[in-house]
Amino acid sequence: MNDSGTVLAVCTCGGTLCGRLATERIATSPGFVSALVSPDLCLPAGRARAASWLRETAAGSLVVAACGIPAAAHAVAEVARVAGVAGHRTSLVDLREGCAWVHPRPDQATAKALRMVASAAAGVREGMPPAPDAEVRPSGRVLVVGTDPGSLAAAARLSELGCEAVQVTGKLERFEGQAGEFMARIRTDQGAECHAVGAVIAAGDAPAGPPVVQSGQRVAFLLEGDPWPSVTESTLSAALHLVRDRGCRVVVFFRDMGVAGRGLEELYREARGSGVTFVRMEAGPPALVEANGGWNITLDVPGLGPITETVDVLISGATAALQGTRGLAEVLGVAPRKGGWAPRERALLEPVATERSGVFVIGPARGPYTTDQAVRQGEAAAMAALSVAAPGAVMVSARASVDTERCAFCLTCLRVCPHQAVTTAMGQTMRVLPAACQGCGVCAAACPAGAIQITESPNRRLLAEMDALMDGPSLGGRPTVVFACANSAVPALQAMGRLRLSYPAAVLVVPVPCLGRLEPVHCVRPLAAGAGRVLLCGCYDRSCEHLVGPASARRMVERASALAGELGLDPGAIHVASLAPVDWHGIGHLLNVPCDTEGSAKVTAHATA
Amino acid sequence: MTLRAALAQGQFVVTAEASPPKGTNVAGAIAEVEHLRGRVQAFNVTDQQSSVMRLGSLALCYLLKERGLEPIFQVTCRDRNRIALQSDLLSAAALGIENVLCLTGDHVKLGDHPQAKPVFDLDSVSLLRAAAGLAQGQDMAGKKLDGVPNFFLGAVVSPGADPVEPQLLKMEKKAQAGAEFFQTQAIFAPDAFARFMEAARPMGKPVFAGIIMLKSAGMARFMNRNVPGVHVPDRLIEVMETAKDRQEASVGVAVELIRQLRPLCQGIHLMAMGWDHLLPRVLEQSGLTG
Amino acid sequence: MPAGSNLEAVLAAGRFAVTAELGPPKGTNLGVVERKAEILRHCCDAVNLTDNQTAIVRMSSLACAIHLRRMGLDPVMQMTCRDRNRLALQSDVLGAAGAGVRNFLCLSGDHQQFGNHPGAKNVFDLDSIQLIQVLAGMRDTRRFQGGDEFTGDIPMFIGAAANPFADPLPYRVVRLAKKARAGANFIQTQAVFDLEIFGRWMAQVRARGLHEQVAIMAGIVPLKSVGTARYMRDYVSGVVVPDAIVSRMEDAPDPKAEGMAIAVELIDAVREIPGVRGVHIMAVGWEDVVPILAERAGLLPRPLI
Amino acid sequence: MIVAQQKPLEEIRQMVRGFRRLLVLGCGTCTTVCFAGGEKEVGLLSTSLRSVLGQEIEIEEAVVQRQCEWEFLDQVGEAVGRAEAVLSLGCGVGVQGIGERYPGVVALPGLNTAFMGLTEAPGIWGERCMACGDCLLHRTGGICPVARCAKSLLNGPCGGVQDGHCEISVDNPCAWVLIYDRLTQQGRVEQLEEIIPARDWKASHSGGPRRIVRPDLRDMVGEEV
Repeated sequence: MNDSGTVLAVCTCGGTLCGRLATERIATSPGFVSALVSPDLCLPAGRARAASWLRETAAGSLVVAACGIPAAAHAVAEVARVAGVAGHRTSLVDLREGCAWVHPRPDQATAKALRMVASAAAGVREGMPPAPDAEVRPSGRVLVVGTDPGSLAAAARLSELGCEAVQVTGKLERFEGQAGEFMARIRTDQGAECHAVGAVIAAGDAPAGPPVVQSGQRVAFLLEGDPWPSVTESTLSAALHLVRDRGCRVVVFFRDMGVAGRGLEELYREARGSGVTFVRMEAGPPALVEANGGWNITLDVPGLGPITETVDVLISGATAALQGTRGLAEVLGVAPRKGGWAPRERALLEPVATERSGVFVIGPARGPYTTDQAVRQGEAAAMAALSVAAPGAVMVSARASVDTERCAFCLTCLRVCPHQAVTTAMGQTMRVLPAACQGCGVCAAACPAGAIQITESPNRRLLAEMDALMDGPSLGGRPTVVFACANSAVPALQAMGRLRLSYPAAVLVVPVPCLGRLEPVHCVRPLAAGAGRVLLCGCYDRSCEHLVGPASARRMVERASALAGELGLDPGAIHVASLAPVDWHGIGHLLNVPCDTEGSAKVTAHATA
Repeated sequence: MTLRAALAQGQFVVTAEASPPKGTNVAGAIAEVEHLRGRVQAFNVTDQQSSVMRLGSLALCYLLKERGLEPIFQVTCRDRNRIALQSDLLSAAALGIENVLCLTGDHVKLGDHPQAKPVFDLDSVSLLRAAAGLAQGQDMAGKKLDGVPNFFLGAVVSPGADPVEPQLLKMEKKAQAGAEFFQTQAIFAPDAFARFMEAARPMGKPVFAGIIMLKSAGMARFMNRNVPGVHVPDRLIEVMETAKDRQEASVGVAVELIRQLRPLCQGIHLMAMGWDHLLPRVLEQSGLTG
Repeated sequence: MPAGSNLEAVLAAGRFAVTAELGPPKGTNLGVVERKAEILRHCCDAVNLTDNQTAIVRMSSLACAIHLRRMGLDPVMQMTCRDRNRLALQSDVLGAAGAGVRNFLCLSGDHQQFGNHPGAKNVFDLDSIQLIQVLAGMRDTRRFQGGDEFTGDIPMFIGAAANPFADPLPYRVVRLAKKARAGANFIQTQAVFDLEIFGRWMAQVRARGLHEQVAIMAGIVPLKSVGTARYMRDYVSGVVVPDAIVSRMEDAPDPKAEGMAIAVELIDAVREIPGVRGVHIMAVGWEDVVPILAERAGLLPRPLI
Repeated sequence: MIVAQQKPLEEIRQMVRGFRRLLVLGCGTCTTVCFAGGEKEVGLLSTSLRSVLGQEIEIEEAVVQRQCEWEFLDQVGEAVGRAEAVLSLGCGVGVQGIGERYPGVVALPGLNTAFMGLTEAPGIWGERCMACGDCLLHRTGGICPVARCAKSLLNGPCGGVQDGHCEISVDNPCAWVLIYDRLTQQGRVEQLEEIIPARDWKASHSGGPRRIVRPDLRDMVGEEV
């Protein structure tokens, strides 16, 4: 490795940052062998100057302090590539949206910027080279489980696209591997057959679709229990469709609509606007009486007394339809281990995608559906499946690696991985399947031997960055450390930055791929170093792309809090908060609560809905 | 006069061992003790010595007590946990037995039930402390007793052990835990014993030097090989080897040792090794009778 | 060869036997033992001396048994495996037998966690069945467990406990059979309150012919208060107290009297069950009640054999 | 696997008090798998100790594959050399291994070694074997009454069974109920009629510290023990 130390490039954003930050002082941060101040790192000329400077310094690692827009990241990557500095030895500090634009006092903003730069410098020294890219050779075949209209549509579309659809009616017994390279075993009347496929589209084997609805009929949807996100989505679509296109009258009985996901609230508003009636079941489920081929639905509404709706068609099949797919979900490894199918509401997933890359769920497996919807979903799934299953070699970069020397073979990673991405290769070592791994870091956090490293956030780098961040010039208050989930809190913070909404400079942000990445040490160390509060900001349970992130964070925080108590630190100083990616309001509220008020313990963010 | 009173008056005391039978026939054991009535202050009733299963120490103590003899109830930690040990101690006190000698006990491997599970819930020091606690009116759980024992607690020490420092440390611990007298392992080297006593004297506890009847040169050599802390000097082995009458020689050796040890300590503890009939002669010749 | 105990003689004579329990004091006060023994002297055939019952340190059953023997009563020396290994157990048996004790009851013993020395190391070198075997070996083959032979006789009347009410129920009679096979002569059962379960168990006992191999004595616990009844029902493992009995205690104006009435009814009832050859009254600190129960149940006077 | 649990922090704090340079040494085998002494626990404990002890003490961290082998302990020789004391997060064997390999350094136990057991469910470990040296699982339906009965009874359950659980702890099923059920299921319930005589505890720890010598293997490595 070419290592003549670490260098620093500071971008003043055309000089606009100079008034808000003492950029020269930042450029003379200790620990760098050379520094460059540039007004235009994101422009070709600036990039070229930076690259030649970097070459001259012959530095081994590079810290760039610039802004939070994607162009900045591209600029850093290109400069480093041209100058021959490895990607894992570079670090980008968001001085603009993450500092200058959110901290109005220049002295405090500068103090914080100095800490951020120092933290990045500590981090690049602990950068870990990624595991080599792996090659995946998809077979060009897609398994389609189901015979409903959606499955047929998916199979047809796949054929058109030049992919082979393997449509099965038997029982899926085993399913393993990663996107592009799955192996599926199907049990049929004739025996078992195995298929190597690149993706799977599962519609499930629900016995029948929901009742056929005639134009002009009165229809009720009954959404019992927790809202299943896909149920919400398909119910809303179906209701809208029935009202708008079929002239039906539709009532949706619900307990909680759960419309925090992307587009769901809009859909909800549209449905309401189009005349769909929504009735909240506050005092338990309604009484159902069959009458004249239809149903009388009586619901007790607090404050109103009982109301009765008479309908022709009652659709409460959500749960029933899913029963039939329960086993399938388990085999596919996509459902939560309890409660049936339930592909949960994850805002960042495509409508038919699941948390397991290469596995798509459509039609009956998602809840009540209409034929139109099923067909649309089937076609969408076919398109999505094509992206991972199309024949030809694909290079996949590994997001996690296992140090087999350290691995104690305790199988914890295998048990906790939400993406089924960990396997025991030949029973000899643990292996992370690169195309299945989503880089959440849940396994890395759980591994007692510290044998699993997430390329993006290796243990030592994370700790080094945290420690450096906790050390430095005064920020005008006791620090609050915020672990920000890349899927929710990071975008929300960026939104705050873009909107120039301020929060205290003593808020120190540590981005993580998922809250599931965190361990007790991450919470306790900042407290021990003087932080007043540690805040873990991530997704809602139902929205977590990695399913278990918030839940495992809450469990972990229990232990961390107990430990903090033992250490004489404030056991009530660690909190987990959930928010939606666009919820700048919610995160702003969280960050602007001073860390030493009682109320901080009770604060939780709210979804924009 | 009891052992405790005799020591309080500064008398030089003599104790001897009584071995319970292997079976329920106690006549022999009692006869042996009766033989020494009036010559010996108190009798140590051994608790399954060398881990050989025998009639219980408590029962024989009781039988001696009934006959007006003074027993020293030996208790080991090998076979009983703290519940049984405290229970037995209470029983002893209820039956009028006050002298208790607390020992750790030999390992079961050395005896005739090597398959048994050794207990060792307590050790000699914690047993002494437990007994002392009972004498203060509470059991190990801190619960008050209905009727409080009045124990005179003893312990053992091995002055010939090499190194001797750990022995002294443990002796100190035992004294702190409640031991009011000490009986020693067999002594054959008065010089070493004198040095030991110098170190032990500040503890202010009476020490009875152990005298074992040497029965043959073979026994002496066996002890030298197998009994830690016992070393029979070559001179005494030679005396035994060349003796025409071994019993006579054995008495001679014991008497010689007693004479040498008497100025150094507060009493002697006789271990007859089956030659009980010789003890009266030993006591007479060393001027300890009456 | 008969062991020569009074209890053995009463049973051998075909009389319905009565034993009672005496808890030694938590201290050295022998007077307590004497007082309780005098209460029991004429109303039972033998007196059980408990061995640090519920793992609470008390005077030993050995000392008390010897003392009772000296008082002219027939003691049953209880021995548990919790606190003593095979050396101590055999040694205690020799000591007791040497002093004329003839009845020995072999128990596993309550776990120390329930007593006042929960930190004690438990022993359990033997279990109750193995202890019966060891004692029977000394009695019948003149061998100690270690294998050594000895001369002379150690007469013993060996007892054991049985619990017809604890899980797994079908196994309970198997365990009794093992105890009989190991050499037990008499059995004292856990407290009987539920006559139905007890009756079923006795039927199994008879089906295996075990009642002819061992003398079965039903355990009777007189309830002193409503609290005792509830406590026995809710907290004592292996005891089944039907709700009906608890209700009777609750509704009674004088619970003590009701407790005695229930005990007498239970004695009457078990007496009618074929194969039950006696009762064992466990009055746990309420020894005064034993003569009253014996009297009311028509068990007095006790035979002189 | 050997299952262990970290000692309370306060106890550890008292233990390391007065030492200025401490090595916290994890073990990469059993105690890693039971989440007591792997790299992560080493890191967390070190962080905690630094936090409560502050500048008083300098703490280094390391993990070896197994503390019960000298060859692995050799790999941390330098770190041990820098330390006044080594806080072992291995089992009791590991602590003693360190002591034997490096007699000059104070070896301290950071864990309470609990038992030999298995993972019953994530986060739950249960005792299965007491290493009594004379296995009788073939006579008890494959369930060990020595390890799993509070009284190690060999001939059936005591009276303290409540709803199939041991009266000592409702968390523990009665070993003899398990044995009964297993043998019933296997149709071998008649095995329970067999009286297991007083056993020989010599093979257990009751016979003193144990040692196994295999002459064939000893000759193989050509060393005298």
